[in-house]
Amino acid sequence: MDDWLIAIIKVVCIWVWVLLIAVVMTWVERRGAALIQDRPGPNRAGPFGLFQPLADGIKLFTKEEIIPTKARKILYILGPLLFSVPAFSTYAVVPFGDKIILGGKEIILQVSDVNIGFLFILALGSMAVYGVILGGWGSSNKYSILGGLRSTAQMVSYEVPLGLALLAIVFVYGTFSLRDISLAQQGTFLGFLPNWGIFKQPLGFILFIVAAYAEANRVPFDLPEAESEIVSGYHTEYGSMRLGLYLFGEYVNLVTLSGVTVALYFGSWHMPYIDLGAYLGPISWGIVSFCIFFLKVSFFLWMFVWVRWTLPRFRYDQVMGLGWKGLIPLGLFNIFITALFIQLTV
Amino acid sequence: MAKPVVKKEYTLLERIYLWEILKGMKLTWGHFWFNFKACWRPGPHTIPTCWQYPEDRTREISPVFRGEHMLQRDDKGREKCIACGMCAKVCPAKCITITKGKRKEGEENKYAAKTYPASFEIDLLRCIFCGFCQEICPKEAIVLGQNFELARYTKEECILDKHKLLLNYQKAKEEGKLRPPRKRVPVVPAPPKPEKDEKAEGAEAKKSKVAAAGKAKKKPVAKKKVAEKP
Amino acid sequence: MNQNPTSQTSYESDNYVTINIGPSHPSMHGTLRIVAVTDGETIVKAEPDIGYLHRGVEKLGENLTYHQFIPITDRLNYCSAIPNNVSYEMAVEKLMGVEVPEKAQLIRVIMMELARIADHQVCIGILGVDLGAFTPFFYLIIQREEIYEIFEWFNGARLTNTFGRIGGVDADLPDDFEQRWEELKPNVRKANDETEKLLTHNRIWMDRTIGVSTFSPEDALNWGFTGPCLRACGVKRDLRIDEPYCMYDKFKFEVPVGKNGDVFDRYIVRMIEMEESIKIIDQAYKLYKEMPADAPLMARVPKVIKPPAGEVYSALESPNGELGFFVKSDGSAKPYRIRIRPPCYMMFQALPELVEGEMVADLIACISSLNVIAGELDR
Amino acid sequence: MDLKKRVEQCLGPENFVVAMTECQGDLSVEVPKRNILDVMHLLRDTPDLGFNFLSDVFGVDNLDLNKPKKKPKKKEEGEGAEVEEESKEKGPLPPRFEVVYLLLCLERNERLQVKVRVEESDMEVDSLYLIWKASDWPEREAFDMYGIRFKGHPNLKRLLMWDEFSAYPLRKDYPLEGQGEERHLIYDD
Repeated sequence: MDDWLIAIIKVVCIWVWVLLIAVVMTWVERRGAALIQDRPGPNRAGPFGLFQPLADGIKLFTKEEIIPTKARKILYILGPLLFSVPAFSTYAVVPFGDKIILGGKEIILQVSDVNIGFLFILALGSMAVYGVILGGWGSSNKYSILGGLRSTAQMVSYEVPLGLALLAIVFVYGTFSLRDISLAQQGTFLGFLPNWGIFKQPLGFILFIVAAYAEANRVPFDLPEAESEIVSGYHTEYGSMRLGLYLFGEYVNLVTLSGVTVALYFGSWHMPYIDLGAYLGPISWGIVSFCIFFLKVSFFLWMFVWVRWTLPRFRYDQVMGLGWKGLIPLGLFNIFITALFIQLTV
Repeated sequence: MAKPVVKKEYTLLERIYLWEILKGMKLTWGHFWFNFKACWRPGPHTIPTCWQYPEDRTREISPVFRGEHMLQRDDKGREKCIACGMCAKVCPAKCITITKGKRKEGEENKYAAKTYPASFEIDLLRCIFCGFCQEICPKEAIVLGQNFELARYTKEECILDKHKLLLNYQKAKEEGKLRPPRKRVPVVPAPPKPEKDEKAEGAEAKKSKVAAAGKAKKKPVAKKKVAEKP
Repeated sequence: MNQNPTSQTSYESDNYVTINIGPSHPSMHGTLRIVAVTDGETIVKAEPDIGYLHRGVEKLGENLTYHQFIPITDRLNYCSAIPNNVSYEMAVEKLMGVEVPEKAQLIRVIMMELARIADHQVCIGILGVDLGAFTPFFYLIIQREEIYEIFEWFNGARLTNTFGRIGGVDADLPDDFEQRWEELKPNVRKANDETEKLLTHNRIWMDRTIGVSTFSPEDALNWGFTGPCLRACGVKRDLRIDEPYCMYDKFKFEVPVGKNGDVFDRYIVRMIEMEESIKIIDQAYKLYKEMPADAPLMARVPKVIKPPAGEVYSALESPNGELGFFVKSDGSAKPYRIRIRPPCYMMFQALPELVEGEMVADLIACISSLNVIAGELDR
Repeated sequence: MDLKKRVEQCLGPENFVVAMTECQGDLSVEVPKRNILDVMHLLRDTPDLGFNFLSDVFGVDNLDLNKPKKKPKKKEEGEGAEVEEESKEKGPLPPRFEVVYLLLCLERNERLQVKVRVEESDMEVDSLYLIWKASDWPEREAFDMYGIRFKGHPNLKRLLMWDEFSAYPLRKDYPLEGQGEERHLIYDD
């Protein structure tokens, strides 16, 4: 088994795995929302409604492809592609486990350990903005244009605090590569605290989480598709599988951002105090690290659902105000403090 | 028009979003956890606030519910309705049409009175289920039952003819979902009449429109005139 | 409702976009249409456009008898049908000079206050949904279902309950009313507390509602505001206290008054009013229990109602404000003219002044805080 | 001092009061059409009246209110006859339309109806928009339903019906089923 074959298998596996999480995530969202709101949620398609995402998928596939007459055809078709392709491909740099030794070959549970790590994620994140603006403008409907403009402004202005929070991480760990950062989160520091990013960068963590919510257009930042104001924003005019691409892209964004949060701040595959790697054999440690990482990611996915059904929505100028006047000063302050801290301790 | 500018003063805890957000999330977690445990219990009606309607019809419907109509029979199995047309006249939506028929000799056991409705139609598409027909009926013949599943495929099926109305009564009788007999609404007693002027003495309308049965003899004269008008 | 209402005004310059927040829009309550000329996000001119749910109720009133018009009044403010029925019945009773027995008045008070709670629950729930907070809506609506069950056990209908007759009430309270009400009371209070916890001190909610579409008391009176929106502007005006009807003078309850008439104050006033309604129902039920079981429920009313010729206006405090009925009769069995004075009709005409200069999101918040209901608005 | 005397005292001197009727406790003042604005100013500004809240404005069509009933029933044969003679000597019928203003004094919680009669020939009434903005939509609706024009109203258009609607539906001679007007939407593409 030479390297390129392993790479292909890894790519296919992780792609299917992320799609699977995204599919299950739609069910978790609907079921979680229901249980929060004192109602049972989907329970008709399969036991506990588990086939509901399958039903949605089939529905989205079989619906008729309608392109509105006034829509600008090329932009209308390009929109969802430009939104979902970056979303699917950002998971390439996010690890999903430590490493596994199979038949004498050591395989890193990460599609590609690129040493520019989350710069790649930031770049692809801003690519997704094109998908939204083209979709909004392409369908030439006033609400979609408004939705497209809103989401562009929001995504762009929340890239900055996201970048600042990640910059502080680079100060602490000295490297961009997510795998190295994950490895560095081993052991404890200051005696009792596990060596995780959140304890080194508490303010950075909060900044990152808030900016991640804004990037993924999740409540309380779901301005671009605020149903009550602009009739579900940029994907108003979209129908079957194009709408599917937008929705799936959104959920895959969630999975990616949760993966990055866990990898940077929550000690991706390390248990707080016990180092399992030493006790378990190479194969079982690979699987166990995969499961630990997945459990942490699912916690953050649940956080997205949980927050969505608790909070009201921001207004457009408040989102901008919070972004520019709130988070960016905090980000700079965080970088200053981290730099000071490193200067004093090293 | 100078809009009064409002100064927003927040406490520190309110100014940072997180504290209130966490309190809100604690509350929603409470609901989630309660329902999460609830939905593991077997049986359809697990979450108390939500009825799985088609499977779980255990919700108790009030006996006075105003649902699909039915034409009642008295205890000897004879149709009570005497086709007086009061219900057709009082109906705000004008959805009841009756044609009168005289009772022949051999049909004493079929109809309670001398006249009976040859055809009795209620157009469910026009009916607003206000219950005026059952309230004004002197013989308590037409009554609104507890059936609310009125969806039908064609318009014609939505016209309830006499046969269907009697069938509804039959079904309700078997299921024991009959409407309790109408309680007489107490009315303010008649004021003591010191002098006997002609109009008050004649129209001793003892009760309001609800219990028309107990009218004084003179009254039917006026009533016959009322019934003639279409 | 012509095709481009803003063509003749000066808003044709190219950086204005005319958005048609049309009759079928996710956050329009019923069929309301607003033609908003926006410069980016801020609204330059908002012109409401009504009439999509106009059923000609007043024309219908002139062709039905007095008794037959009662079910039509259910369909005006369909979130709380009972105050409409009672207001119409009180107008006809005033015209005929009929005095309703006390027990019937108490039943009317109890049922009206229950309808008030249900209406406020819908309004606050929808206000939450329009601002993105989806969950409080469900907590409130579940309690509203319990209230509708009481209506169902009272006279058989949940929403269009054709409550009462001219001259009194057509049925007594259900015998298990006490048990249902004692069960319901803590739940309603719990739902209100949860909504308060989720929303009131939440900074996102406060940013979205404080200072949004504020209105000064003079303007509110000038525009004919009544009800919670007028009280939110700081004017202490409640028909239940100023012009007591149906034995309201026997109950003790406070009237909440806001400070600066914005969406937040309307929300708070409605929340407090729900609490007051619970107190009123308790006091009314206590009085009701002291009444003898066979106390009269209906006044002495002839079978076909023919009020003497004349015209009368009678109003009561419906959940949205002063709901008045002007009934003119010419002595025949059919009313000669019925005019309905809906509370949200006056408030919705002030929308341009309420929202101009604010953002599209505030327009949506303002409309749901006014609780404009198309059935009552267009009649 | 009861409301009737106070209103007479305030409106009487400039002989604004055409008629004053009382029905079940509601006082209603009829005022000549041409000086409706002065009456409203007087009613609002005089201290002891203080009607500062306009509750509603609406039209009434009295088409056949004054004519006798067309089908006198057997029992009321006698009365039917008297009504005919009585309306004969009263001369021409009073003007057909009426605009009723409902006023309210917030401090004393007193209500007053001010009535203005409008002939079919000249359907013009001064608008109260300058005194109370609350009269904006009700006046538009009165125009929409009865055809009563309000001079000085900023935006007198049809409120409930669509603009191309030709008739005035609430008039007594307009049939209940409508005259079959359809709305033709013009799409401008």
